[in-house]
Amino acid sequence: MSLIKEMTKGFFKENPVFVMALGLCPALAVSSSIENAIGMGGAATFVLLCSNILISLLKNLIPSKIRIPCYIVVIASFVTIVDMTMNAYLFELHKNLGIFIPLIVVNCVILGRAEAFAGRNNVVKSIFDGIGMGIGFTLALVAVAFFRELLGAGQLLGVNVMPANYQPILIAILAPGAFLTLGLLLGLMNLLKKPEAD
Amino acid sequence: MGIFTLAISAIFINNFVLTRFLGLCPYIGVSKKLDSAIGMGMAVIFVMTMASTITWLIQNYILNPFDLVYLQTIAFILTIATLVQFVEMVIQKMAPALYKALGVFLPLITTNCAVLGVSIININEQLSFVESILHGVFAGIGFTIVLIIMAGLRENLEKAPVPDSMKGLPISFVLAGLMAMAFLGFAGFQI
Amino acid sequence: MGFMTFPGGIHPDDNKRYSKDAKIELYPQPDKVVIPLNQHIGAPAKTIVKVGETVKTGQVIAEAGGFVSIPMHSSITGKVSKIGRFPHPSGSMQMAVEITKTDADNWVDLVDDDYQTLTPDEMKERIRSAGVCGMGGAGFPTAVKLSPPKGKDIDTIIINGVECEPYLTADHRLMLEKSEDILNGLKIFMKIAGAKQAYIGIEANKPDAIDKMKNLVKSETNIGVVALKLKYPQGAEKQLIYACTKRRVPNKGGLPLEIGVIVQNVGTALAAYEAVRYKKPLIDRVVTISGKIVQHPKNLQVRIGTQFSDLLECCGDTTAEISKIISGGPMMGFAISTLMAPVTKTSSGLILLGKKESRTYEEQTCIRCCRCVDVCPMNLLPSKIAIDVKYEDWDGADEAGASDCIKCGCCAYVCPAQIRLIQWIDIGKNKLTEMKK
Amino acid sequence: MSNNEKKLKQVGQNNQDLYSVTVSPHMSEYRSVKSVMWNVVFALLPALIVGIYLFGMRALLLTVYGVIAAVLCEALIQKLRKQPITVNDGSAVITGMLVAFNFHAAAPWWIPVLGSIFAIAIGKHVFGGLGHNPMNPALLGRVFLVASFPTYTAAGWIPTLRNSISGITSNMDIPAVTDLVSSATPLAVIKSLRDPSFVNNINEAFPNASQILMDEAASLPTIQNLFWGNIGGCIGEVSAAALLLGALWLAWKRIIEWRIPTFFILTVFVLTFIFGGIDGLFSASILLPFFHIFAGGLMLGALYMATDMVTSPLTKKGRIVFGIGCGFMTVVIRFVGGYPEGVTFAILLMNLIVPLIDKHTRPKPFGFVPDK
Amino acid sequence: MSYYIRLGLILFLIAAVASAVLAFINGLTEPIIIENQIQLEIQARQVVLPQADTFEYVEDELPYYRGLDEDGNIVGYTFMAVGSGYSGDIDTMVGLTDEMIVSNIQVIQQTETPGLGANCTRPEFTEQYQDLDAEQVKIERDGGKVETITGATITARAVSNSISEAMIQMKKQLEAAPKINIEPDIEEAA
Repeated sequence: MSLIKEMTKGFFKENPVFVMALGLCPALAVSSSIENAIGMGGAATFVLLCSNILISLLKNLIPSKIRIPCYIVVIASFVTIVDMTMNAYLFELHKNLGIFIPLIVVNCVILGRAEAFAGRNNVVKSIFDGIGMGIGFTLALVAVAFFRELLGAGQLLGVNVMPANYQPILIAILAPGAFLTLGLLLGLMNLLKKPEAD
Repeated sequence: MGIFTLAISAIFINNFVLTRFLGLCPYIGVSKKLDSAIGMGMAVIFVMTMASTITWLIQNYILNPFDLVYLQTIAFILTIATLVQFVEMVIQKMAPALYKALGVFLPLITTNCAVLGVSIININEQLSFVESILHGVFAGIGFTIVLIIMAGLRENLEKAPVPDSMKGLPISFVLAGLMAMAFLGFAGFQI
Repeated sequence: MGFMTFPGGIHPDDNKRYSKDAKIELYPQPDKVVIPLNQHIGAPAKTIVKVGETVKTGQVIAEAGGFVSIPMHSSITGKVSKIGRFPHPSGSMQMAVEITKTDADNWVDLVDDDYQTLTPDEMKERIRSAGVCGMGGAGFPTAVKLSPPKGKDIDTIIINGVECEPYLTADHRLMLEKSEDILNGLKIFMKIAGAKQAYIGIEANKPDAIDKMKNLVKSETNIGVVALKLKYPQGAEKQLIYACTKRRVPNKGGLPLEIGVIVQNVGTALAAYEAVRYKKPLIDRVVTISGKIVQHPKNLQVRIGTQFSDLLECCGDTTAEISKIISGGPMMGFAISTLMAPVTKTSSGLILLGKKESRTYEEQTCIRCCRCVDVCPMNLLPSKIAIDVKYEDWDGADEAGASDCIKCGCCAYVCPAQIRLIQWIDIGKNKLTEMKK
Repeated sequence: MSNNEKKLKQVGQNNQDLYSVTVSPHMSEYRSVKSVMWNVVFALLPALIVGIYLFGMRALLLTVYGVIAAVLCEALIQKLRKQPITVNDGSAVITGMLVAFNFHAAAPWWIPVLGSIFAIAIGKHVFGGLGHNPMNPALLGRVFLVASFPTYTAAGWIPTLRNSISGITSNMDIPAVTDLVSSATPLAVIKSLRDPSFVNNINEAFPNASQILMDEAASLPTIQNLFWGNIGGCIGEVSAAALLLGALWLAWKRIIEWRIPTFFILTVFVLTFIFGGIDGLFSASILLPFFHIFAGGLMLGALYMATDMVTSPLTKKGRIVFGIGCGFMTVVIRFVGGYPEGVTFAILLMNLIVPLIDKHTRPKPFGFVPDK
Repeated sequence: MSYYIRLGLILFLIAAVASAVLAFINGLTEPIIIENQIQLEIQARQVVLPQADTFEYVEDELPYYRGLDEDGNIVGYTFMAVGSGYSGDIDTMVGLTDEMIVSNIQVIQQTETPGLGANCTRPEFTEQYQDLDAEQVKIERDGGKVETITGATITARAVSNSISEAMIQMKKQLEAAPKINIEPDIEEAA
């Protein structure tokens, strides 16, 4: 039961993007389409899961003085693995995500989890935490991408869903749209969290 | 590429924060007060310049010749982390006043994706050594400029009846979005 | 030569037409006077009479409470009927001595010396013991003002005959009717302070007073009459000094004497002259009773302590319902809730406003129209101070200059959003003073 | 006992709050935010009338759409936030009008509507409403539309109906945009005329290119037409004369201040004169600066949007800096930017740094002595 | 001191293991990545010059490929035209027939505004270029035959001008080096 909680907390209660404001750069940069968002979310989840596992395994071997560099090496390795694999097998997606794949290294979600969770908990817990946070991150990305793709292109996952005469609000997939969508979504979340008007 | 073109491009057209979405955490986190925004900006300019220089050398004199390009990410991030540590130590010893001003911001910079970002972009766009350094400087300046503008605006917002649900992070993002809209004016510059 | 002036300021309707041609009338001893112990800047006076004691007109009833303080004198002949808290024209309740008339006007002994032979110190002592303070509004003890600390040389005296507050005409009438006495008062000031030159500043809307004073000083080489542009707050001390001498009083609490200037009000000059020549204590002053709704606006010479209700009575009925009573001028005076408040040494006027003139509006949001910034004679940012104070950003308020505010009210006058700027700034100013202690 | 005496006796008893007590001053100009705003609306009317005269009733219709959308949106937000509804203060009306003014009369109805909604909701009310928005809402509305629906907004300009007065009543149908895009706007022509690389390329490839360019230059409206507004373009910005008329009214009413528009326009004039020519400095005709000033949104922007009180600097010095900055950015964007029109972005960019301008142009208090 | 050496060793060990793992995976993926890229270019070449069967690289000031049919005859050329668009370079693969007429084009790489300039990748736009010669490859405003993309004149002009320039360059190159290889073996025999 507690393991499930360990996982689901990442979805909403401790959502890395919406609640903890971590990993904002990719949340904006690759959220112009749901496809990219899922790709990015998947890549980050993989790295998060693997680094969580490895770090919770190695936590007793790593002296605390050099733990941060060690974490970084571990994370960077997994990032590179994802980078190379995607480049080989998911060429288009890799091209779309661009430098944001190597930049997963500095995604605060991952280092944050390594430091705050995996370095202190056992492997099983860390796995669930990693999956939960990864899904939470992906959900946030998809949520932003949902609105941006819907409004900005009239599509969802590349399929036209709006009426034929719908005029896409292009700005939603441009840079300002990313900021505005995330800002308004965050506001909406706050509004839902505390129902008192305002 | 001329210096001027490079500068305008890195500062305004492809501003790291507003069009490349890099360095958002410090952009949102350290823009509450003007003073700290200036301090952070200076620290970022400094580190980005150093990082651009060193990572370029690593790429072209270690990774490329020894066919180790797949180690780029690890090498760069470790270099930057070490660099920040080193810079922190040096400044602390050599210029205590500067350390006092920048000290708190330096550790934050390790996880600032703008620094790793500028290093990777330098390599991806095949900039020359000098261009890389300049790109680092100008990208840092671009970051600083929007950070300072943001801080100025947010100081005023502190004294505005912003709806409760929009206070803090949400309004900052909306503001950043509106800033990005104004910066659209720089898009398509032919220089 | 054009009229002299200062940067900033506003042009409100001066409303002087109601009372400027009304000659000063002598208002007789009222039945009862209430003499507040705090009519001036500084420590309140200390009573030396007891309830039931009889006093003569001009008899000391309270001694100065410190160096920066003045004694109070009974303004009528009668019996001390009460010592307690009474309504004060500043709007609060303050300690005062109530005296009920028992007899015909029976003065303490006055003299008529050849005052020219007195030494400056003797003159100063006479001014001090007559209880003279600035009669323009602030009420700074005159004797203290005339004693600058060592090392500060006073070279200029300015007589403030600007009377820039709308409605008020008391000083105007004084300059017309008592011009020579005022000039003598000025000469006394110059002698005491050792000043080499003097100016009499008069606003352009009083051409008759300008002419009269100019004629009078024709033969004087070191006294000039300066005609000043019609603009509020032309009579504010710092602005007046700048207009006459182009000198700027330093901000952050600087005093005029730091730049060698002393400013005295017209009424003060008159009171000082009478104190020095006759040893006459300051027990009466000229008050303008005016307003659109007042049937017979007047300039009355009244005893200090006379209640406003008595004054209004002799000006006839009001033509419309009174909605607001202002002690002093409409820009900087206090709105008071009751006519029971007495005339004090600093009461220059009693203005009655009807419903229409005293409309109040809801405070709206600042739209940053900057009108307040443009008009501020002190070059401050009133709207910013108000917002900073509202959000308790005391540093911001300080930076924007809250403590330099002279409360002239220009900003609030022009504010389209009806923001009570003066109130906000005052809160900030008080908080800052408190914090600096 | 006179009537008055009785009253006074009554007061003497205990009736303390008979008279209202307020803080000083007790006189005021009796202006209000409302009167300021409605004066601006009034000042915009001449431009609207010219717009209707030139482009038919559809110009009015679009403006009305914009205003209604703005007002309803503001009312709705204030109702949802349980705030007093202040739409009658006129500020939303101004925003609605200005948004509509920025588009040509052939735009579909939803253009001003969406623009106004964005302007009011995102441009203004997320920040707490009137007086707190950091950037001009109407301009944000415009950028939103220009960036979102370029095909409807940046397509070009529509010809006027000046030759057929009767067209005023009959032009209510929505014309297809493409039918109306008959030529480039004056600014677009100027832009291509001064792009040296473009001119050179063309000359190399086609010997007769200069002729084509000359024809386009000849199609530039004469300056008189630009001034009076006898040209195609956006609803509210075609007639410099009408805009000036309104601005003079506002200046007389002391609602706008001369510094921002003067320095804005002056800067554009000087810079376009110096850098406008394609053969180096000062090679431009003296007419070019006038084109730059009267064509496009410069007059509307300089007189009504840059002067927006909420988003312009507090101090006089600051307003000069602001005006020069707007002018500079306008010219830069017009000359090297991707958009032919730079006014919108110039003002928005300068809006962003208003807090910094305010900070650095704070006047020294009267009698200022520096801290020791 | 030995403590710090130990720290260093641990860090080194981790880094070494990581490098080894990465080297291994790199060995697996690198060929695929390279193959992907090659395939992509080949595909693009075939799209813009479908007549050709095989391609042959020619190094010149503007490098290009010769398109050869089954019999080894030159049927056309493909090359990259690079133009500076609205927000960055636009790389266009151009197929040129033997008669110096555009066979087809494909925009390979661009960073233009989505929904606007980015529409330059759409067939509606690219198909316009088919069968145009160097003079006609200009947007209509500049006297050519290419209709611009609504709202994105700069992009259309950038693509057109870059192709036009590259075509002129190609012409020069081909004139300088006379058409050879029509019958490669005959040449050899002679």
